[in-house]
Amino acid sequence: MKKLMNAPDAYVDEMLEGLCAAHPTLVRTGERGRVIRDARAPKNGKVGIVSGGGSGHLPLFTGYVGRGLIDSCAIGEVFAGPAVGDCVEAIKAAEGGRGVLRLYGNYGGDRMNFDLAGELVEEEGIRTTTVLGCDDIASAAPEESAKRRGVAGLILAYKAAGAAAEQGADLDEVTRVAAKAVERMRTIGCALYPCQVPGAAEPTFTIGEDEMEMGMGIHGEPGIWRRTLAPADEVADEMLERLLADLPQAHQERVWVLVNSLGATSLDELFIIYRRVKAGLDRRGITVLRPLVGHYATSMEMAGCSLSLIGVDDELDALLRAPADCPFWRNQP
Amino acid sequence: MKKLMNAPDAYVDEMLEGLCAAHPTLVRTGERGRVIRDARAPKNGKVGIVSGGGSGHLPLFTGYVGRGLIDSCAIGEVFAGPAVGDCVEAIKAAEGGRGVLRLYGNYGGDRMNFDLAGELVEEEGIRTTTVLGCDDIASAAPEESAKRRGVAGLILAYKAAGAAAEQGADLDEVTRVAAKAVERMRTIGCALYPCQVPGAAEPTFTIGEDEMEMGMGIHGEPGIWRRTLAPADEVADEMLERLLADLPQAHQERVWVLVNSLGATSLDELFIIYRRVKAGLDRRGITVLRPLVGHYATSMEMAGCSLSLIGVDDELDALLRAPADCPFWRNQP
Amino acid sequence: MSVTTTGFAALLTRVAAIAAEREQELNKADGKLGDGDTGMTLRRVFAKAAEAVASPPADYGDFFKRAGMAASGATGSSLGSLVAFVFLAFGKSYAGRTELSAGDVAAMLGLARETMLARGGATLGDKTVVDMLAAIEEALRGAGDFAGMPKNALAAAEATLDDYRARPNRVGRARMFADRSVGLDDPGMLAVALICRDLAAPAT
Amino acid sequence: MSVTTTGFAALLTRVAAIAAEREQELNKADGKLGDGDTGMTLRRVFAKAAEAVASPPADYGDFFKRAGMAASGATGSSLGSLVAFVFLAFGKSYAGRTELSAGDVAAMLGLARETMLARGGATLGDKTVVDMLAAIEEALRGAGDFAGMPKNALAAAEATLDDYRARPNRVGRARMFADRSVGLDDPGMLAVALICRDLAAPAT
Ligand SMILES: Nc1ncnc2c1ncn2[C@@H]1O[C@H](COP(=O)(O)OP(=O)(O)O)[C@@H](O)[C@H]1O
Ligand SMILES: Nc1ncnc2c1ncn2[C@@H]1O[C@H](COP(=O)(O)OP(=O)(O)O)[C@@H](O)[C@H]1O
Ligand SMILES: [Mg+2]
Ligand SMILES: [Mg+2]
Ligand SMILES: [Mg+2]
Ligand SMILES: [Mg+2]
Repeated sequence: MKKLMNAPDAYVDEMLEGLCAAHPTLVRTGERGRVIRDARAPKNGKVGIVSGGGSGHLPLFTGYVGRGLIDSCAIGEVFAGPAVGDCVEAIKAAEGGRGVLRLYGNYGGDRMNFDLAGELVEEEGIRTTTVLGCDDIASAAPEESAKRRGVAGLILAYKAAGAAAEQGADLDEVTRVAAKAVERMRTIGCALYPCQVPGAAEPTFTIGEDEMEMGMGIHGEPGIWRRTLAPADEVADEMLERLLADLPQAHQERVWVLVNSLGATSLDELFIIYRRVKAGLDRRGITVLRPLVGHYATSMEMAGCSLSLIGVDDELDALLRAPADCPFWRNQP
Repeated sequence: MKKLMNAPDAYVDEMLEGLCAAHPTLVRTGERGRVIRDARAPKNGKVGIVSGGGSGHLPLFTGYVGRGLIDSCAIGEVFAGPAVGDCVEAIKAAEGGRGVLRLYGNYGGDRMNFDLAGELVEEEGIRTTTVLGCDDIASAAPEESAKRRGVAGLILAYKAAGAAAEQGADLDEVTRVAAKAVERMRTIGCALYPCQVPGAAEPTFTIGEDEMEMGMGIHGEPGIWRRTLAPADEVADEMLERLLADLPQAHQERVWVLVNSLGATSLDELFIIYRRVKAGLDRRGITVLRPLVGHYATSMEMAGCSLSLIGVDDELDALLRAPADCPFWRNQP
Repeated sequence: MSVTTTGFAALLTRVAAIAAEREQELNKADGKLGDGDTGMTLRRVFAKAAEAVASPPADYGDFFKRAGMAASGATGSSLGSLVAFVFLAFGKSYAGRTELSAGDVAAMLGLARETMLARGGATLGDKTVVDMLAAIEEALRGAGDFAGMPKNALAAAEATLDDYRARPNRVGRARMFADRSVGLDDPGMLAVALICRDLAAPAT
Repeated sequence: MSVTTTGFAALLTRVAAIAAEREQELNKADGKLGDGDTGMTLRRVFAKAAEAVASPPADYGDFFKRAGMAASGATGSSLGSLVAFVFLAFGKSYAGRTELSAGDVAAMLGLARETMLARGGATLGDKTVVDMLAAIEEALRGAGDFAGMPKNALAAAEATLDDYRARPNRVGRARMFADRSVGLDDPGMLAVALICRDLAAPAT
């Protein structure tokens, strides 16, 4: 797979250098330059929110560092978790004296490193809590929902928790809001073409010229089925049905919808999918409060899309609408 | 090439349906539903700005319909110009009593249809002017720069002219601003993988598994050279050199930079390119006032990127910074 | 000898069928120089135009206006738009007429030429569809009946193709690499020649 | 019989070389169950760790802390992180020591096991690298000198691989399709077995 890149080992650092050069509100820090913090962080008297994970998912994670969202990120190699030392520095960058929420996707490496980092900073008197994004319904059965991987829906948890922190909530309250957002969030992805990790000899997975995979994860984790490419409407219907079968009925009254490109898939296709999803929700009497359609959490040049639903109440809806400003998401005041 | 779509003939209409469902400020109108206007247009007493062209370039053109940008668009099939009737309706949708600027890319079909439409509305007493985007330096020699095709740089002309119109300028003034922006804008693209028009049996062009093409147009128009894929830094250097060789020295003091994905190319890669472009401009003592890095004008799932420079003075810089709000670009007030 | 709009509608249906059959060949010719859509464009334009006058109004003004509006809605490509503009120009010129005679044909071709030059901005000799229409106009000027037309038009068309093949394209996408266009037929010219060939074929 | 940090540094260099040689094989094993990066992870982790102690400090506390910090900066993958955590735990436990004897080995493996279980959240029997370390710990318990260790460790490792092959994976990515993991070696277990094999080889 062809990419516009230089040496594979320089990929992440050059990307971060360009990202921060293009977005002056992002500051690159940390011993290895793998920590990105908001230029205004830490904000005194505000609960901090730290996130992070492997590279290759832009705008996630770094693109959501900003006012009313997250304060800092620890970044690993492509598709590999961040190092402990970077997690420690990212937490410190977010600490404004009221503690830090660690809010990131549920992956083994990420968890081990953020957990150890949490213990290390605790010794220095920084209080931390953890909420894990685990919205990918294809990655574990409903009974094991805590084992699910975190995918695109994480950004809605950033938004809700970020707004609460910005409004002055304390660490427990910010943590409660993040957990509530995660609990009401469901995502499913489908893939058409793979991506390739810089330096790897082969794409992350292979998929036949006329095939697609339903439920595939953002690193190419196997999904629910692999079959001949179906029309967009069928794909949209199945994704929506699977999400609604998983989301408790009580959270199906009003939703925010996120139709996300995995990378190569065009806005054209996303809108064709959204059109059908909207019709399906309308038919079921579910109110779409606000749709987000675009590139929010990608896997480099992977083709496909993910659909996320979050069932909101007045509190969550207000937090999601609250002002925010980061390189890839801006709500107006 | 696999896509998430239904019947090819429904591609454009379903895309527009989803687009407008997701973005309530966009209203779909016109006899065939191929006109998109801002919900607040026409604005009484404001000069209107109309654009349009073929589908397949989202966010261009429809994504820039909004306050401080363009008022309406006429949309054709994928990579084919809009029909005369739709151009007429789009012009009327933009007319707020002070005339309408027709601002679109320099392509034969688009021009013929917008020209005829201009004559038809003139009969109804609507005054119109024309400015054509012609920023693609690979599409004609400098002596024939008026024959060049319009590509990604068009959005900066939208922004400047849109701000002028919003500030109450008259038609001649808005036209002057648009022409000034176009005159100071240069773009070059390079492609790694092709895209495929829905319903076509083959991709728009073919390109070897280890090749790239410098200067390729947004429909796969042949460029300057086709060679083995080069490292990102070499590609960035050549693109920048070619643009600077073409842009008059007088406009090389301060620039806005646009690094645009042609579709499949990831933000990672765009930032790697931007990093090098920024270094090249710094080295030459050229000030980057603001960079835009992302998906602004695509060719569906084509892989590659384009680089645009616009040499600004205080007037253009202020207009580009002025408040604006459309689905895919928002400057804060 | 003259034709009513019913006869002309039948001709349009015939041309639409030819365009559909020749689609791939024309796309291929355009693919060498441009974006490979000339065949698709013409198939859609003529199909829409023929469909729009399937129950033809008697007046040629209405007839061509309807065909033109339908053609114009079918495509915004260069050639498609030019064809639509020609129909619309016919609509203005032939309003009030219910019959067209052989003597009108050269004048119609002349109006098509003028319309295309005015709208497209090309000049004669640029190696476009207009040069082809001009050559056929020349060949049919003064003809008294329809009978020999397809054959004469075809002869002129083939001579014109041969004539222009060695010359470079000077408009549209092909202009950008005029050198590579030497030795190739312009897709718009080729389209007209193929239509003439297929219209002439059964008469042979 | 005991080793100073110089000897341990040489062992690490040796393991780093083995990890580099076995990279593709391990990536392939992980590719069947996970994301295909186990080989790359271990190559990077051991290379960084070995490099960090190329001029070894005499104190094992400093020695392992340095190796652990370097390993931890090299990767955030599960196995890589676990290895780094083990080094860091060694650094705490062996601070002040300048020599390690054969009698320490089983205790070190025990500490590795505990650290990995505490940090990774798996339990014994889940078919992970921890089950492999536990089996080798068992085999080496009570050993009085280093001489027989590679051979004994290898025997235990191969028996353990055989033992677990027919069982399903219960953690990490492989958990999601536990059925498909039956019949396959866990890449983390395989990595340890291959290291034992290559360490034992010259001794045979
Ligand atoms: N400006 C023009 N004037 C006259 N004929 C033109 C012009 N532009 C294109 N053509 C004719 O149209 C043909 C191309 O048609 P088509 O492929 O449908 O259009 P497009 O270039 O928009 O894809 C050319 O071969 C040429 O004969
Ligand atoms: N939570 C865990 N506890 C113990 N061992 C684990 C755990 N997660 C992964 N492993 C071990 O690590 C191996 C995978 O390593 P690697 O491929 O480097 O990590 P990743 O899964 O992050 O890509 C597995 O085969 C398993 O032996
Ligand atoms: Mg064409
Ligand atoms: Mg075309
Ligand atoms: Mg792995
Ligand atoms: Mg991994």
